[in-house]
Amino acid sequence: MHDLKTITALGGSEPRVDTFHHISISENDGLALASVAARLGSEDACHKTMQDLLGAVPGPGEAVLREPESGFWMGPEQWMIAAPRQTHELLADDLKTRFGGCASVTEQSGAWVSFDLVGPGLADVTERLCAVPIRKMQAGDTRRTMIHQLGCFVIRQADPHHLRILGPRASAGSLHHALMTAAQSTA
Amino acid sequence: MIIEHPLLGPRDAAEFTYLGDARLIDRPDWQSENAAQEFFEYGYLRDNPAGWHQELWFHEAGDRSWLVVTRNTLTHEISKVELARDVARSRGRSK
Amino acid sequence: MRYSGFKVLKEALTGHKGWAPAWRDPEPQPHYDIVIIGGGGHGLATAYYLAKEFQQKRIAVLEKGWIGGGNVGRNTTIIRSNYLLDGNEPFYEFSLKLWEGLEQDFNYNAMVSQRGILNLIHTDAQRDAFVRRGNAMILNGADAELLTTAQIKERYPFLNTEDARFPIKGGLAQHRGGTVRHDAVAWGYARGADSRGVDIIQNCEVTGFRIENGKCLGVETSRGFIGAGKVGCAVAGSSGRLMAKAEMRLPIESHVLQAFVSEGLKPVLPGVITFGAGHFYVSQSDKGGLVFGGDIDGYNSYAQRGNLPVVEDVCEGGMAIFPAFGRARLLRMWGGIMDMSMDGSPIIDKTHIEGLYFNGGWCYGGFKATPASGYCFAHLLVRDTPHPTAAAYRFDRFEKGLMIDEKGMGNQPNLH
Amino acid sequence: MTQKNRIATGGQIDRSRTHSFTFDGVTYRGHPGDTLASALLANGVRLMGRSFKYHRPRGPLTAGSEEPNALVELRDGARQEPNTRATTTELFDGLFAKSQNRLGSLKFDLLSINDRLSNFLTAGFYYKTFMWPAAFWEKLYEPLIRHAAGLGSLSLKDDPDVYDKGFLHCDLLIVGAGPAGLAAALTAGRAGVDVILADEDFRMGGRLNSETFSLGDASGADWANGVVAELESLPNVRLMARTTVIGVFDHGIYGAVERVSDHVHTPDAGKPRQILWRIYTKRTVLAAGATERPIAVENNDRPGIMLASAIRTYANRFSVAADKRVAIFTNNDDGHRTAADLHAKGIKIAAVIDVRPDAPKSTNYEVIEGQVIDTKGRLGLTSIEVKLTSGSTRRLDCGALGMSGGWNPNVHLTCHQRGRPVWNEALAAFVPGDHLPAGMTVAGAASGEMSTAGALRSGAHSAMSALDLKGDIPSFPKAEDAPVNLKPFWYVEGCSRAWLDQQNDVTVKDVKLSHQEGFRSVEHLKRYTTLGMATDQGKTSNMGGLAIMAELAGKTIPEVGTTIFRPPYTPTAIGVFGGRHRGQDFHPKRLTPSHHWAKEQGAVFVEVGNWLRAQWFPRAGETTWRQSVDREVLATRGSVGVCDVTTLGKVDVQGTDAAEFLNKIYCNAFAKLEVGKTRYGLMLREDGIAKDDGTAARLAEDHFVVTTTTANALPVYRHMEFVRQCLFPDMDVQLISTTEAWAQYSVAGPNSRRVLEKIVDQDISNEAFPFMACANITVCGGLRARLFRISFSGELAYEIAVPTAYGDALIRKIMEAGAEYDITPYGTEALGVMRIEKGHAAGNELNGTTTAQNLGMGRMVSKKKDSIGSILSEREGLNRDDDLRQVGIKPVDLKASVPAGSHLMSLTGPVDAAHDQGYVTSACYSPCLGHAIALGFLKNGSERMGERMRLVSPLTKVETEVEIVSPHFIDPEGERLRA
Repeated sequence: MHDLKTITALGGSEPRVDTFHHISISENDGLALASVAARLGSEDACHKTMQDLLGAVPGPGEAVLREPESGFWMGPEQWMIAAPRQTHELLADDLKTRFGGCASVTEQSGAWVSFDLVGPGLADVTERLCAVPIRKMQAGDTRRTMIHQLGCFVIRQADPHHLRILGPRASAGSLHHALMTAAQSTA
Repeated sequence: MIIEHPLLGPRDAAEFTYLGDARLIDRPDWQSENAAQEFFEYGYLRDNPAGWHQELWFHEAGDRSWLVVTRNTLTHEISKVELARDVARSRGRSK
Repeated sequence: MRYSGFKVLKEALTGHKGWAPAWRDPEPQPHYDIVIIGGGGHGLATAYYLAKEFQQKRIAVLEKGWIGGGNVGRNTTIIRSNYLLDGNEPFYEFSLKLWEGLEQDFNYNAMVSQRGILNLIHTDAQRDAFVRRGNAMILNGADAELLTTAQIKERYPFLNTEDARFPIKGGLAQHRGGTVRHDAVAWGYARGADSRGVDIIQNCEVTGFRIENGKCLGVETSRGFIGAGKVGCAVAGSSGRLMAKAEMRLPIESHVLQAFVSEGLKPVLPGVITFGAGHFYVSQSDKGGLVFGGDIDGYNSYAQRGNLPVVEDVCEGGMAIFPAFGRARLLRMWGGIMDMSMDGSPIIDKTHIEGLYFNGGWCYGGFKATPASGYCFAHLLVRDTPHPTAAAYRFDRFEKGLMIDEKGMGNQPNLH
Repeated sequence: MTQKNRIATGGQIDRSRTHSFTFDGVTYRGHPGDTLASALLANGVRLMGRSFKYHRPRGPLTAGSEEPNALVELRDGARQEPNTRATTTELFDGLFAKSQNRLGSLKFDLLSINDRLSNFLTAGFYYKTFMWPAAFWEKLYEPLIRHAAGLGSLSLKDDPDVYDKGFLHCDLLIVGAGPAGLAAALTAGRAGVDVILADEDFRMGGRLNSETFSLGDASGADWANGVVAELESLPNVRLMARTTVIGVFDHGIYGAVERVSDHVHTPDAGKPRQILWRIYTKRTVLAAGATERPIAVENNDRPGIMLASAIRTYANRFSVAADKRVAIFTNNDDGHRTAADLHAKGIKIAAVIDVRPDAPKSTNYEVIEGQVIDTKGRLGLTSIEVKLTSGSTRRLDCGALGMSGGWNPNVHLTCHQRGRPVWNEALAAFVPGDHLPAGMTVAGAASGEMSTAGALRSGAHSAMSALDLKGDIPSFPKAEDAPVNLKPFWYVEGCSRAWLDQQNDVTVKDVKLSHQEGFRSVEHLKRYTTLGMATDQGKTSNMGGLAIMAELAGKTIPEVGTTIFRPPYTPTAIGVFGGRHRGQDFHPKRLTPSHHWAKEQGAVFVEVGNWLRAQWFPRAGETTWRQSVDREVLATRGSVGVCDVTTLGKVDVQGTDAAEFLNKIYCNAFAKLEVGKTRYGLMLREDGIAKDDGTAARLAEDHFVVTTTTANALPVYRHMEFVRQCLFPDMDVQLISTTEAWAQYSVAGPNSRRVLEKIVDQDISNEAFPFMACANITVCGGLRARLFRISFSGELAYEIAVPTAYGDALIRKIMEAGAEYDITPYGTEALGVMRIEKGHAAGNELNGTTTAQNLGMGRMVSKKKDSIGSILSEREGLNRDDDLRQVGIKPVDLKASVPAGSHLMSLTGPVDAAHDQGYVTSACYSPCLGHAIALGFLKNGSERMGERMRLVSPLTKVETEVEIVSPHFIDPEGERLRA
């Protein structure tokens, strides 16, 4: 077993949480991520494995919110699979085994920072951040969009007041700053 | 502008990066006798119509699809949006 | 009629009855020696120099709308000759020299104002590139000076140097650069050409070329056929549309460039300043408006209007370097059509059709080129050889691999 | 000060509270609900500004956003806002404003001398003079003109407020909350669709607030209040007061600015001053109302002369009498309405002067058939001169004159996509044409429906047709439904100094001169005279100018046409377009995985695109950056150094056709690269010019990791997707960017292997892991990692990568493992020095104009396969014998520098562009060689080794003799790499 310790995307040893009266912004450090792209000609096999894994194959703009693995559509024949890092540190390797030759799997755990926005002010905050139709989004609706010039995924969770945002990890600080100013603006 | 993504529905054009005329799909054969002339025309000459124009947009801040958008350059009206990969295949491109 | 302070004084005291029209409104003749299509800056300048410098007679300028209605009437009025490449710099320096004597030459105050242009530097690599450029300018007989951040701060004390995301590490200045009252350029050339016998025919749209046996005999227009010994096209922005009538495909796409002006403000900006790490440049007009712009929208368009993302992008750049502009108000935004060429440089050349000549592909830099473009196009039309400073602006440079690519962006017009 | 012109009762102001405010140093009082203009008028102040050119005294012409005259500098200090309309500025306690564009006081403006000189300062006078002597323009004439011009002043202090941007979605956007807009909102809101109702005013209701009509039993204002209350109760309706829809963009995108904090003294902490909303809507009802137009009369610009409707608004809504004696000059019935309203408020009507022979009569005041032909009053109106139809003239004393020339529908937003309005003869006005922006319908006065009942009907109809609703329109209370009764009348015969554009001082005389001089197109008129180019964009002036132009040209007004309305609808703070993107937040920052650690080491950071990279790591005692960099280079070459190279772009390329795909995107061959090996790749653009370079590591038969330069990570990825999707759609290849997924460090120097052996779990001896090897490995007892034996520095070197979250731990581990070899962290400067010493091309060389030939890599372009750029790279102009070649350059005098950007000339001969032979791309001091070195491009350079040349930089006053040498200054045979 190695002895290397991770730090969070914001650079702390513990995830950061900021709470306002209408919204809380929590850094979510616990996600293992890997992308899965179907090999040309093996789409059916890939879908079947995906179905087995998630219970459904997420279509465009969709996520399957399941535990422990969840997944969302990234692009044509391409998905992101997420799972708790504590139990799925080697998610990409596991998926490679599972999908075999029918998909290309790429580890993505390090590429993203994740924030959970929870609270009744969610729609107001989101409207100051990006062009997603937040008030119309249903559980599982997923959009890739721009927040403060950063390409992010936003995923409506089962709780109507809960949105998960995945953004580029190297810009975690800038993204967090944008979330905080939007929260202050709407407080 | 709004681009009606064939998979994702209406998306702000700000999420996309523009390349140019969709004839850029029709890359000439490198072994053609006239390859030099054909590549010159492919690379440099444009119809540049004042009216309907088929053009390539990349969904950079989205699903990373290249799209062929049929748009009117006089009014910006968009009549059709297709996945470029489908268009390329329909024009006989393969490997 | 000669304009002068004395004339203004005299007219003021006699009820302004003596002012004659600045140009005539002639009916088109059946045939001219030279027909210029396009009554914009370049077309009018060409006609002016044809008449004045090359002693040509029987010249017509055909304009589909009103003269000066193209990009000469909707640009951000900047003149400069701060180019890098051999194909460009001598031409733009020639143009700047023509600007310097223009008003006395055509007896019209176009407010040529050499208050300087400054390009900000933000990285070491950018400095290296600007030093190379500044040297190329000097080696071509132009002026250039490398300024320190302190020198810049002295001139622009409200420039954001303390809290800049991309620190300002100096700038390349050309003190002879500046601004010109754009409409007046069209009017001055028109008046000068008209007084030398050029027929300026407005509301006359060219609908086709009459081409027989590979030779252009004249143009079909909304006011009938007009025969011509030679036809020169100077309709940048609409080059693609026009030349399609001669069945030519060009190394050009038409794009929209937006520009902006603020409400009138008391003077704050001495010259033109360009932000090197964002898309923003600005000057202040004599009326007090901040005149600014940035990147093209980036998609093919003939619509003469743009969209919000670029408006925001430009203003973000403005706020990044001048946070004091936040409380100034944007008064008006507009769009012009740019002939974006495949290497970012223009074309002044014969076509493969005898008697048909082309001037276009000016990208967003046509205004400053107006005098030299007119002069060199006139030279080409009369002598059938390019003017030495415009010799590189050939059609066949793409086929031959002799691109003049200042920005190094390659054959993608929206990146130039 | 007393509010001497405040009417005793009525109005929509809160008399129970008082706001104190200051204008030009004098303190006044007003009430919540006032604007600055209404409060000043209430206090008897009507002189509020000076005109642009002649510095004529001016008061408000209007009571709205079309105001050309009453512009002030609002607030002070860094919050000073020039050119702020007093007529729309909501009064708040402590408001501070001063007048602008004056030399001296507002009452005694020294520049009003321009008015005396007006005969010389006609339209376009400056084009005809100031040309001699030529040098005087910049030095004398222009500075004088510039100082006299301009309106208000910026503080030139950084704007202290913040601005937000936001995004809204709706089914129906309604612009304007007057009767038509409210009716539309009620109809759509009750139908349950998502509605946004935006109005520029702080009080919804539009003209219902300004008029005395009743709707059924209620006053118009009370009815509006009731509707607003109902709309507020609907969850699907968003009411946005203080929100101006500024522009119509493509495909149903509207720009709107909400003034969140402009009506308070200072914004609350963290709250924005304004918000730029981007509204995405399916349908839009434009219910923007109409603007009354003045009539051109000699000296019609004095304070006290207003639009009749403005006087009405001040009286009804703000309970302010423009003066005790008011005259009205009208060509239509609406002017009489103003007179009746004022009379009812107890204001004396001096007379209603109507140009029509059939004007309605009144028992309450005199109605004169005739025309106002002149006015008097230095700083404000005192009397008017009236010419009766009979021919006689009369002088009438009055302190206010209301002008009513008819109404112009506010068609601006219908024209933002270049639609043209059409002429309506009955209204003598332009109304929206057929070419409306997609999804837009127009209702109420904006569409030419001038009556209240008509506005309600058309508002409801528009909403129903926009949403395709069936059934009856909601029933509305009975309202005024009078037809428009108007005789077109634009200017009084024989007038000369009669103002059309009050702000820019364009008079009837100027329009006539413009026509006389041939500036006859409406665009020429605008540009020559500046008519309509003021901050009101001609809202009250354009029609008058057009009408006069039409008459002079013998055309009808629609034949003359209109100029184009451009966004924004009203002038909009530049700050709000910038939003939060200023200062350090202009662009987001990208931090490397070792950033926190590097910061602890005291690294100096540099911007590389959005990345912040460690530039060097100063140590105690080092006083210049060169000392740090030299040390870092020598330490690396002497022992071992470590550098964060995460910023290089990384693209994961997988699939059975992955190798074939790389063959397409790189000019050199990749198909036969062994698994476990890395190769340098040069990528061309299709035009044959070098695009980018990097390495491709084959981790498995069907899996490569491609690297790009830091700057090109995004464009290269986009290009690869283009090649994959558009050119070779049936290749089995999948791409995904992994730039940020891996923390990657270069460990370089003769001791690098020894350091890594302590970390890496596998054998990395030269035999097991030779130069250019790559592998998936584990480190520190089991953490997955990648190892590449590649070198940018020219030393024995590795790049080692771990998942980003472990990057911080790994750098600490490497430092710990390297301690015994004095491992030295190095930054981008040392990296740059080492690559120049080694002769590696980088961004300065790959400048978008260089070919593989130029870079000395011409032979890499394979002719045996199809790759992007190979064909066009063969063009003659790119393959000349005297082409530029990359060379090394060193000074003959080893103490001299060889600065980048210098040009290369022969030792003898002229120094000019014609004799230019090349230039220096990258330069540095080489601590290993002990002198400056450089890379550059030289004509036919590869054949000129050993030649001496002159290096010149006239810009920086450098001239020095140099020798042309191989670009590989260090270890040209590459022995160290393979050690």
